Amino acid sequence: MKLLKTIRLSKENTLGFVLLGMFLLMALFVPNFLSAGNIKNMMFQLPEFGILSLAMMVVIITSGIDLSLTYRAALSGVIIAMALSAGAAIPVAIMFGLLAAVLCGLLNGFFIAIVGVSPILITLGSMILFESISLGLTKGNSVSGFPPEYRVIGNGAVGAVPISLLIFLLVAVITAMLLNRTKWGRGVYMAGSNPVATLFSGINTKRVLLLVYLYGALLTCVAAVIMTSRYNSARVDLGSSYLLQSVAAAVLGGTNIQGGYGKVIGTVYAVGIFQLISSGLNLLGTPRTFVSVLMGVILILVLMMNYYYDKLADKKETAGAAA
Amino acid sequence: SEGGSSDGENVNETGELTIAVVPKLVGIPYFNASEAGAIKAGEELGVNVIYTGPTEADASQQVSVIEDLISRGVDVIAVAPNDSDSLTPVLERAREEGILVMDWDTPADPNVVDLSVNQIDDFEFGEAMIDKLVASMGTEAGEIALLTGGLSAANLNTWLDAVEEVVADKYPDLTIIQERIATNERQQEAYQITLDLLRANPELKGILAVSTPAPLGAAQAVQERDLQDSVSVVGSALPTDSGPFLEDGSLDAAILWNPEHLGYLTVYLAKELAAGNMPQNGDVIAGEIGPISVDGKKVIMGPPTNFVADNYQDYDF
Amino acid sequence: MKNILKTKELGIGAILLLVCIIITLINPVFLTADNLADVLKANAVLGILAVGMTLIIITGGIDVSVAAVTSAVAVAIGHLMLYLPDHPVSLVVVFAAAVFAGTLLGMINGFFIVKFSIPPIVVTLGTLSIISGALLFITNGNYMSGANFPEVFTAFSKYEIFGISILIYILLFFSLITWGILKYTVIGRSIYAFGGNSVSAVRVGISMKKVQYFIYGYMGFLAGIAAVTQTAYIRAVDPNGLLGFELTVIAAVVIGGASILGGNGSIAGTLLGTLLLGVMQNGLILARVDSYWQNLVTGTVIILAVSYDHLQKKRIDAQTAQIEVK
Amino acid sequence: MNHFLEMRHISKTFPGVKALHDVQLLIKPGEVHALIGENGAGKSTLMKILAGVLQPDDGAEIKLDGEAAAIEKPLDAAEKGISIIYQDLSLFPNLSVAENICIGKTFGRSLFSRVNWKTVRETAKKAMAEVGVKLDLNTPAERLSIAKQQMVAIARAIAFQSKLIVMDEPTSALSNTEIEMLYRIIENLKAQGIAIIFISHKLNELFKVADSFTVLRDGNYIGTYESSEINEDKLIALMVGRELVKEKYEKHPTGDSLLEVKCLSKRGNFKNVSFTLKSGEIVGITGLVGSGRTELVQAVFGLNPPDEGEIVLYGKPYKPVSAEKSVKLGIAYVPENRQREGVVLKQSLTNNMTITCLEKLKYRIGLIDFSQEKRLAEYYMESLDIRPRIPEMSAEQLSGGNQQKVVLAKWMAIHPRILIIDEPTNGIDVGAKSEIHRLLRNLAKEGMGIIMVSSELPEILNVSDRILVMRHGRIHGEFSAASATQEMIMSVAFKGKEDEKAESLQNA
Ligand SMILES: Nc1ncnc2c1ncn2[C@@H]1O[C@H](COP(=O)(O)OP(=O)(O)OP(=O)(O)O)[C@@H](O)[C@H]1O
Ligand SMILES: Nc1ncnc2c1ncn2[C@@H]1O[C@H](COP(=O)(O)OP(=O)(O)OP(=O)(O)O)[C@@H](O)[C@H]1O
Ligand SMILES: [Mg+2]
Ligand SMILES: [Mg+2]
Repeated sequence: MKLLKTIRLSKENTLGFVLLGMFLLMALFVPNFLSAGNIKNMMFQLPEFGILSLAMMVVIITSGIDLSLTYRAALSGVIIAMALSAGAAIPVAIMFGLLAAVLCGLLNGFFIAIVGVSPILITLGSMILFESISLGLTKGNSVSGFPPEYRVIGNGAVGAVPISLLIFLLVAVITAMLLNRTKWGRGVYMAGSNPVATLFSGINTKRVLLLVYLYGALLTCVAAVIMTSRYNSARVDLGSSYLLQSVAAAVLGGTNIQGGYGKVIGTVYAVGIFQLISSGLNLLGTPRTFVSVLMGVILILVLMMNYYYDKLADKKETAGAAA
Repeated sequence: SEGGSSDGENVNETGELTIAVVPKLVGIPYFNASEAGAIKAGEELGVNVIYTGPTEADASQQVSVIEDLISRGVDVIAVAPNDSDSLTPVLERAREEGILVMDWDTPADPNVVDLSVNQIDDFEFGEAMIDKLVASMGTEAGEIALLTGGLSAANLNTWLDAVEEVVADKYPDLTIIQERIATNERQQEAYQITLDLLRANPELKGILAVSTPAPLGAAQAVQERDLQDSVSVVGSALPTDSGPFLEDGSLDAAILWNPEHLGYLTVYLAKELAAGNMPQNGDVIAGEIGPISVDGKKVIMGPPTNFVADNYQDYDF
Repeated sequence: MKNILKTKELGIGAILLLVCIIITLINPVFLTADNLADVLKANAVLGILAVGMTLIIITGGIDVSVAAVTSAVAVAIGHLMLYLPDHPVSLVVVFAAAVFAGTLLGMINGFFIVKFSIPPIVVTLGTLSIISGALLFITNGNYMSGANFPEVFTAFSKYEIFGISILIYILLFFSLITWGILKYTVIGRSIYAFGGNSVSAVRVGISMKKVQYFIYGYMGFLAGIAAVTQTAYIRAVDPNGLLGFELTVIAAVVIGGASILGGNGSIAGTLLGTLLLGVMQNGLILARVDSYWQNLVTGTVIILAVSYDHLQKKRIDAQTAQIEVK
Repeated sequence: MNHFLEMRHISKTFPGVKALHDVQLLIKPGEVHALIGENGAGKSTLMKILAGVLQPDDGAEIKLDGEAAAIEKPLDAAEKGISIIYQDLSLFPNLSVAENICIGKTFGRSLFSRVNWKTVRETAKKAMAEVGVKLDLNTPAERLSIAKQQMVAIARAIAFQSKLIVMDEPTSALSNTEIEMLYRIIENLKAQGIAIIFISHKLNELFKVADSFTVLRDGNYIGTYESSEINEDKLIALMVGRELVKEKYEKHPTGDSLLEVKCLSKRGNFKNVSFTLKSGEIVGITGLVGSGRTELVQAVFGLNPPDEGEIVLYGKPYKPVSAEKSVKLGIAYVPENRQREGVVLKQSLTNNMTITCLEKLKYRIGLIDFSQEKRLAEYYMESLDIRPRIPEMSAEQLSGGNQQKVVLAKWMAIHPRILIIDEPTNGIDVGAKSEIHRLLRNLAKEGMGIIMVSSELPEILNVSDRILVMRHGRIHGEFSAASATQEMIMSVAFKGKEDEKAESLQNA
């Protein structure tokens, strides 16, 4: 039984193999896939989406969902951009952006953690609210005019590795550490599975949840910095197309939509898979609309695979126990 | 259609000139029409045209699309920016890789393009629309409403800025109610909102709607309320879609250029640019496009066309 | 006890009333019959979809593909109508085709949810991605103007009974039917049972599979009806017209008091939720709120409404949990 | 041999566990048959097979009225007149009492058939009348006390016109009067020729109702006995496979006062409650279900802040505002609803056991040290004998007794000075029960102060030093364990009047 357990692949490992397989397939069949340009593109494109997906994952682990994610990132980006174009120093501008993100996080956190309203409802409202604030502040125009040093964050590289990718990796490692190896992280998983029993164990579940939304706010601010720097501007719909994609990445990565389970590495793999599909198909000249179709297919296929895999493993174990 | 893109071959191997035309988004009638023009130009001029763009009018997706095009090693990239600033870094990169960069439909940062193809002069366009509206209303006083596709669409905002400026200077007795009203690029929302507007503002005399679905929705509301005679609607719409509304006067005029021509012109100029030829003022482009005006790097296709009840049938886009 | 049960809808009803009063004070036009009919008509599609979504949310599921399915069906019947003669039977054909196509797509969702026990949100995220991508790929986003639809369809879309649009009757009809299903059929009660305690539901012999096929199929069916309604409302087909609409549909249901965790929800509540959203949109224009800040109001109202509703329920729960102290 | 039900050669294998191994169960019509065994012996699994919820391994043989019967899905069982009242009651919290009674069979076969609300209400009314409790049929089940929910579950079985009703631990949430009431109902059913399978861990009660016993141990069939030919001690020996030594409780000296509660009140919960707890003392709180005991101890633990009154903790005034604060001050609370409030079912045993003491497991830079954590988990699994001893296993795979030990382990890990434990042995088998009792006594001996809420009088009398009896939110009596008897406690709990009994049931 123990042996079987070690042989049995975790969801995350399966996904890792899918990622690897797709990479090999694309390397073989997609022209220019291994070109320096394409590799570079993928490394530059992945971080912002990756960070947003991790932020979404943390919320999903608590059995919530954050529909305000991308609009919060946009608002934070708009604030940073406005501060920068008003001549603020880069760290000061980022602090303003962080402050905005944290205030948004507090708003969500207050109603979700303290008042106790369900996350989907509150973030649905705050999504509309944040969008409106960005819109009102910018009158719909994009805000730009950054010092050149600021653009280094999203466009610069250390050797061949983009700074933004390093930031993403750092965020991933820190998130994994926080989730796995701190009291808060344990609280996130426990409260995600059973908030009552967790509260009864002396964990301040309200604080845990509030911190989840604040941490999400922090991550969106990081993503906002990378995006505004990379795109050299900020506007109300900055990154808005990442909203449902980030949910998809988190669940493809094995995060349980009912809460209580989810691993950073799984989400990272999932983000990688989405990046491969997007870049590979673009290189092939496939119409963009088809990329969306394929992402849907992959999402369902991988979960079907998990289903058959679980069944198979159960059968093996049952057979093992009967013997 | 296949989004106009070429097959999966490595574009460099064909030896042909490859021109990438990137719209703000794929899958809306306006950009479908320009696609048709671009593809047609590609066939006629013997160049390889890739027409691809994001599925949503999202600046970050558009950047990814261009980055991938750089990887594919195209020769020219012509882009209609969703947000000009956000494209600056990636367009700079394209130029570093030796790719010629153009904008079309909506200007990008002038410092990073080799050529800018404009359908029209923005101020002139705004002025043409408000003049037409005032003419249809038959009065220079009263309430008007401005509908827009989206509050954050840069080119729509430029036009409406022009409209507001002209109103302030030329028609001081016009009152614009409620600033700009967003319709989310959807006919249904324009329709619904116009119904509400008509309800809330019985004195409303005119509606100026920019973005292609907005005038249709506004006209539909006017049609439903049978207000063709008391409320004028003018906007930027495609003639074929506008037909039914132009017929009964619920839409007084649609003002637009020919997007197919714009697509054609973009590819044409891209080919010339790649051959090292900058266009000259007054050049007449093959086909029906007519003379263009050129000011430095900036090319203007020509004046807009007014589509009205009498002439809309002459157009097929 | 009965009062307590009713309060579920009362909370949202009170908010709706408050919003209506405020709007009327700012602009009395709001309260005219014509305007109210406009609001209803404009939100018929939202209402129909929200009614279907209510069943799914009662079971604890969710369907984020509704808008895509509706658009797909709308495109399908749009094309179909180009070939249909101008005869009343065409109308029947359109409805039949729409509900067939919708139900089929809904059943596909049901299939993956039932057969592979993939959580509904994941399946429908996938089908959303697939259907909307494919739709854009096929149609290239091109509008279809209603000018080419059979005359009978145009007549239908303009048809009024007692001065009220047929579209409103369609909404009311299917709300009533769905209410009836929920209240008076075994499947309706099974939907509640499933949402309340799915393990027990299996134990008392309710087939989870059938229930899930039914709700997702029925959602598809209503998406078909919604597609016809939408096409009749704008007298055109816009493949992109409902992009992102699923969130509004879900909002209407949950604002209407359905618990996203399942077990609770009602057609009356959902209709009130739909109305609140519709009235807000109408009211913001009537009240001439600055466009840039309109959503600030909408967002704030949603947050306050759901919080108020939540606190209200919590208070009632706390009261009923009290024990008698002597 | 005219058995109503014959189950033979029943085996059931789960991934990693062989839950049943060639088990048999024979039931005569109209008898009350007790099915007993330790936690995890396989009782519930056997019943789930009977109900068609689980399928047995190959080779199983099930006969009803002497004919082979295929029970492939729950509806099959219902059609054949078999009803199961599960441990968790299987009610629908959002549905009304009437519907809860009628859902399933009474509603009709086809999913699209019409629900006749009149029939539903009449059937429900009739069934409730047979149970003998009056309830508003429109109340949603979630608003009922556990006792009433139990009655609804029984009414459902009656409404199904069952020939065999299985009751899986029906008495675990009931107080003594309610249990008496249940026995009366059972007698009634028996008189109508309905057979009953009764699962319980309370052996002494079983002798009052059961005609015969089937004993399971570790998934194996041990034997079937008539109640006349066996006694409690023998049964225990058969169940656990060894003789249990009954320990006599020895009183030991108590120390300083740990906790003083003075005139504590909370609207709608409890009023003017005062008591003290000394180190080394076990204070038992008993009373009827719904008398406010849980609310009281939750108030002390900080989960249910009181309106008025004072608490003195370790000699200092104390305001119980949150569980977090109480835990920091060394108070532990084992809640009554284990699965909902005690363990986190989907998480690993390790996570469950170390959640209270993660600060202690920090490694250099403030991160949790996994190896230390593992050692801690293994230590407590060992010392409390939690089985199976796999720390990575998720808590839902454990039996109730082991789950309770996991909850205890999580509190042992913080070395609390005060332990509050609510219904400590609810649904726990005799073996585990005596282990838990021994553990509680040992903890007290080491100086811990323990507040134990329990509805089980033998437990209260055996384990506590002092006994408080609550009624309607007030403490109405205090006894020393040495001098108290069941009768004395009952009379305080009920005020000794028959009409009050009925009233309290109506309002519980
Ligand atoms: N779904 C399952 N998957 C794996 N193992 C299971 C499952 N259900 C039960 N088991 C295991 O089967 C064995 C028998 O469990 P069962 O619930 O029948 O015991 P029980 O006699 O009812 O115990 P209790 O008195 O605690 O209710 C246990 O070891 C349990 O862990
Ligand atoms: N079926 C139920 N589901 C959820 N909560 C319940 C249920 N029944 C009762 N409660 C809650 O439990 C609390 C009191 O119920 P209970 O009857 O257990 O009182 P108690 O005095 O704590 O009883 P005991 O002393 O036996 O624990 C109340 O808060 C009540 O709302
Ligand atoms: Mg059991
Ligand atoms: Mg209790």
